[in-house]
Amino acid sequence: MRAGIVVFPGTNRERDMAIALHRVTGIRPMMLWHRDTKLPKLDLVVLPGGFSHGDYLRCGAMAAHSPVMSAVRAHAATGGAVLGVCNGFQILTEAQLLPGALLRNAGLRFLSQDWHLRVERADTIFTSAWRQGDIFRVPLAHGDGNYIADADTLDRIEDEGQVAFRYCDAEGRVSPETSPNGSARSIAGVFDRSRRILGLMPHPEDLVDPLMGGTDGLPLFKSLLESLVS
Amino acid sequence: MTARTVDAALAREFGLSNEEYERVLAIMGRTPSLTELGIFSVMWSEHCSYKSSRVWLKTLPTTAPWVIHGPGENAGVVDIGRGLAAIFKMESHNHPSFIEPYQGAATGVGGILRDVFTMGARPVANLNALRFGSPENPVTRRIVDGVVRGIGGYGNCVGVPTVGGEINFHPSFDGNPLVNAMTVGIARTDRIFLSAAAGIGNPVVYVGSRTGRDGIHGATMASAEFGADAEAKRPTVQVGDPFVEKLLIEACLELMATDAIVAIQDMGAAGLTSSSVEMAGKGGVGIELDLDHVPQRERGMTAYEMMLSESQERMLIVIRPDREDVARAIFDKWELDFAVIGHITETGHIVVKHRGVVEADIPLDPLAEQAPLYRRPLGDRVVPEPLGRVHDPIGTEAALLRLIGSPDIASRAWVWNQYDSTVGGRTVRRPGAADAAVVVVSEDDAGFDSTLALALTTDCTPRYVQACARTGGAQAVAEAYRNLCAVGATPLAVTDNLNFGNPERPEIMRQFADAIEGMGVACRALDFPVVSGNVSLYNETKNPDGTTTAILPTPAIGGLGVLEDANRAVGLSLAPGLSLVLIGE
Amino acid sequence: MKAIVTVMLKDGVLDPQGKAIGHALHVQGFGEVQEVRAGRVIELDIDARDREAAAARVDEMARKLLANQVIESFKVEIV
Amino acid sequence: MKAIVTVMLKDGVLDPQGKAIGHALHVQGFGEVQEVRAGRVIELDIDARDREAAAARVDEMARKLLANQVIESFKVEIV
Ligand SMILES: Nc1ncnc2c1ncn2[C@@H]1O[C@H](COP(=O)(O)OP(=O)(O)O)[C@@H](O)[C@H]1O
Repeated sequence: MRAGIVVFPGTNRERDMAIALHRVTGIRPMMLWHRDTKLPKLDLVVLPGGFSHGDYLRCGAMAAHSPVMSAVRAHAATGGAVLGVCNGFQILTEAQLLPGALLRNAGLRFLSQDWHLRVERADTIFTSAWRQGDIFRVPLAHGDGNYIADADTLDRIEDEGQVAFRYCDAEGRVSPETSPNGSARSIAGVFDRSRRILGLMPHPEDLVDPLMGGTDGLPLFKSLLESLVS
Repeated sequence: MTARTVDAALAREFGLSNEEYERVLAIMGRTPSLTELGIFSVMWSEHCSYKSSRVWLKTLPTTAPWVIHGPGENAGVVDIGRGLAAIFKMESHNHPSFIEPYQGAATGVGGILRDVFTMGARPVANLNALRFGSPENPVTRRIVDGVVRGIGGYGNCVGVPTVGGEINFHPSFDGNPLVNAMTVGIARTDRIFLSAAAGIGNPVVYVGSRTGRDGIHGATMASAEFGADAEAKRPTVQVGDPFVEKLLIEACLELMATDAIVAIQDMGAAGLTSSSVEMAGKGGVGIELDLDHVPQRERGMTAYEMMLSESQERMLIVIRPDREDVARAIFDKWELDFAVIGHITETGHIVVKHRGVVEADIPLDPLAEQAPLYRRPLGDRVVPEPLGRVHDPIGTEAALLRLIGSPDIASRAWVWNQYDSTVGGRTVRRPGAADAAVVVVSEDDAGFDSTLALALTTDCTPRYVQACARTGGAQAVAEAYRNLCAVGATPLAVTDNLNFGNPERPEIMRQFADAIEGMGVACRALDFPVVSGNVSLYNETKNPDGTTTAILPTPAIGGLGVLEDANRAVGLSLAPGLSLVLIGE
Repeated sequence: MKAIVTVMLKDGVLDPQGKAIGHALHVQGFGEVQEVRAGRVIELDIDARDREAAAARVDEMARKLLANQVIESFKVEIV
Repeated sequence: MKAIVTVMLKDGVLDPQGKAIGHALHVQGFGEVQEVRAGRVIELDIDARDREAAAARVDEMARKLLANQVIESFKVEIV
């Protein structure tokens, strides 16, 4: 699997992402720069977490207009996989590669703590190492993770199976109370229609090593490795 | 402001005593210009000159075989093996955090980060030691909220995990909270950058944000008591831009991987003044600045304003002349201002020009050597009444519940859940997980499989220091040492932040001297040297009746230790079936 | 010329910030406050031939960058 | 009655957000943009006898809660 990580000014979780990818592939992923207009041949492009352009105006808004995003769009259009985590998810929604938007957390505070997610489907390149309904632990670190879309859009993405993960409690129960940030229908991550693009707020890349407290996030990367061998 | 004549009265407004102003006149041999007076006043402020504390700080142990740089540099540097150094320091932003809690705390974090990366280290962890007023005081709630948001807002955005710290509440901090921020970074021992300028003719480069009229006279404000006029001082508040700081970290580290830098220094308190004076002074050279080239945010700034501005996120670098293009290209890439604003001279003077006029010309040696130094009188020890025998009016269980629920002991999760503690992928023990935070570090910043780790903690119990400053000072050091041992680390060194009241009051000076003596005793006994630190005095609040209340004496200790194998780090959570053993007396 | 762009969440989009402000106002004794909405304002100094030209350009800026039309609506004033 | 409170950073106070927005607009080809300042706007529905009474109350709200007068200034309009 050839993976590249896009670095925008203000990106700060590229190292975390590189560690996770390195762990499953044994190879250091390539770092890409926001001004790049052409990408090398890659199986996976990752937009990592951070505060691109300071998160000023709206999180991800300025990064979504970076030169590199045309290349990311082209990569996706030819079936390339794209993963956006946290700020990367925000950028993908701002670029309209994913539906919806991310607003300030309902509690208006930055959230940095572990939470649980439920895997909504296991037949995708991102989730094949899980079983549907699996519960896993994952660190949150965001101030703007409140997923929102109009009711029609929400119904549509539910119908088309574009919900990837939902926030839940340790037993897998989903209710408004199990959503840490107010997200509509407890949505923590969504696919595009092709399910080759995934965006999610939490940080599976920060839980891939027993030393760091667990390996709950590893299946995401194992799934990608299995699906994208080249 | 330019219309004011410079005289002893103006000097007093700038915080210089009559004797100090006499000394300025003697050094200059003439009446100084406004800009020159400004430079003297900030360089001779308590904040920059340590005039009341220096004689006592000198008594602390600062050496050990593993100490690479002790006090005197931007931060302390210790050897942690495998060719790596840990670079760390703690610094206060107490007064600004009272005036504007969010920005005060945020810019405090920004400032200490710069002290560490200016030496070539990538920051890998932040900690903060906080003291607030009584929880019942409505003002406290606003200050706590702002400070916590500010620390998170800045640290989370720059992408340095906040991994530890401490919080206490006491009414003596009602009008004067303490915000002490600590940063720890990692560098290769053969790539540590210092601030001593060298090379006659070498260009002096300004990078980072533009200069505005922020925080003019912040350094002297940090050295003054707070009274009713605190309100009037408000326009000096600086606003931080963590995004620019993040770019500055990346750009500086990228430049540091080349051979372009001769010397580098962040612009901290009193910005251009202290950075240029210190760089030239340490290098034994002169420096000439042409302020016309300083990137400016506002129109019509005077030399005085530019020299005293405390605009954030700026650095001063002396570079090799043949590397100017390399350096410029790196800062262009990161979209930061880059300007050659002067050069190194052999005059031994700082010369400041603006619009073709020499606005300041001061000999550096006397500015440093004749800086005031006070051995302030020590008063009697003021000892609180002993508590007496403890009675048990409510029963053990109720007492336990009350203790657990008290603000000083209750869970701090509501605070650290707002701090990103995992960014960077290095955090092995997060806040609340162990007696000290643990972060892994590696030979090369991208090294992913390292198990070498640092243990980090901050400690102080102001109540103990008030009861007996000597024992309390020693206890704070011992507690930091124990917390490092408790996670399985070998303690190496400490940084400190000495927060006290008005040193001109003999009983406060006594507290200060006793606390340092206690710290020194403990540091020597434990082979745990002090390698960096900061002093914050005049932490007092004026009461409506004209009296002042000093804070509880708070010598905050930041401890650093090393673990060869992070897998062996010990945490707090007990697994079922284990035995509990009490050791010690 | 100076342009003011006001960006608000669309009607129907939940506004946690507005709600929190409303709540805080009530707590402080401003019981007469009903609905509260929070938004953003961006003031721009811009070079333009005339007001119409300015308005057209600023409208374009708002569409492209200043507002996210999935959730936000905006208003441009030239002053 | 409806009140609009606009809160801006005081002149001279660094506005990182405005700076970043200005930069982004330049990069996107809006070179005619000069200074950009970013602020907040809060719209309130409020019960009040008349416009004067409303303005006085909202002014009080702004002073107490909506603006941080250490670094921000505000403006109240009743519409
Ligand atoms: N309490 C202290 N103990 C040990 N060293 C100290 C103490 N306070 C200050 N120092 C040292 O004095 C030097 C100057 O400190 P300071 O003025 O705070 O640095 P900066 O120029 O970064 O603001 C630093 O090297 C610092 O480590």
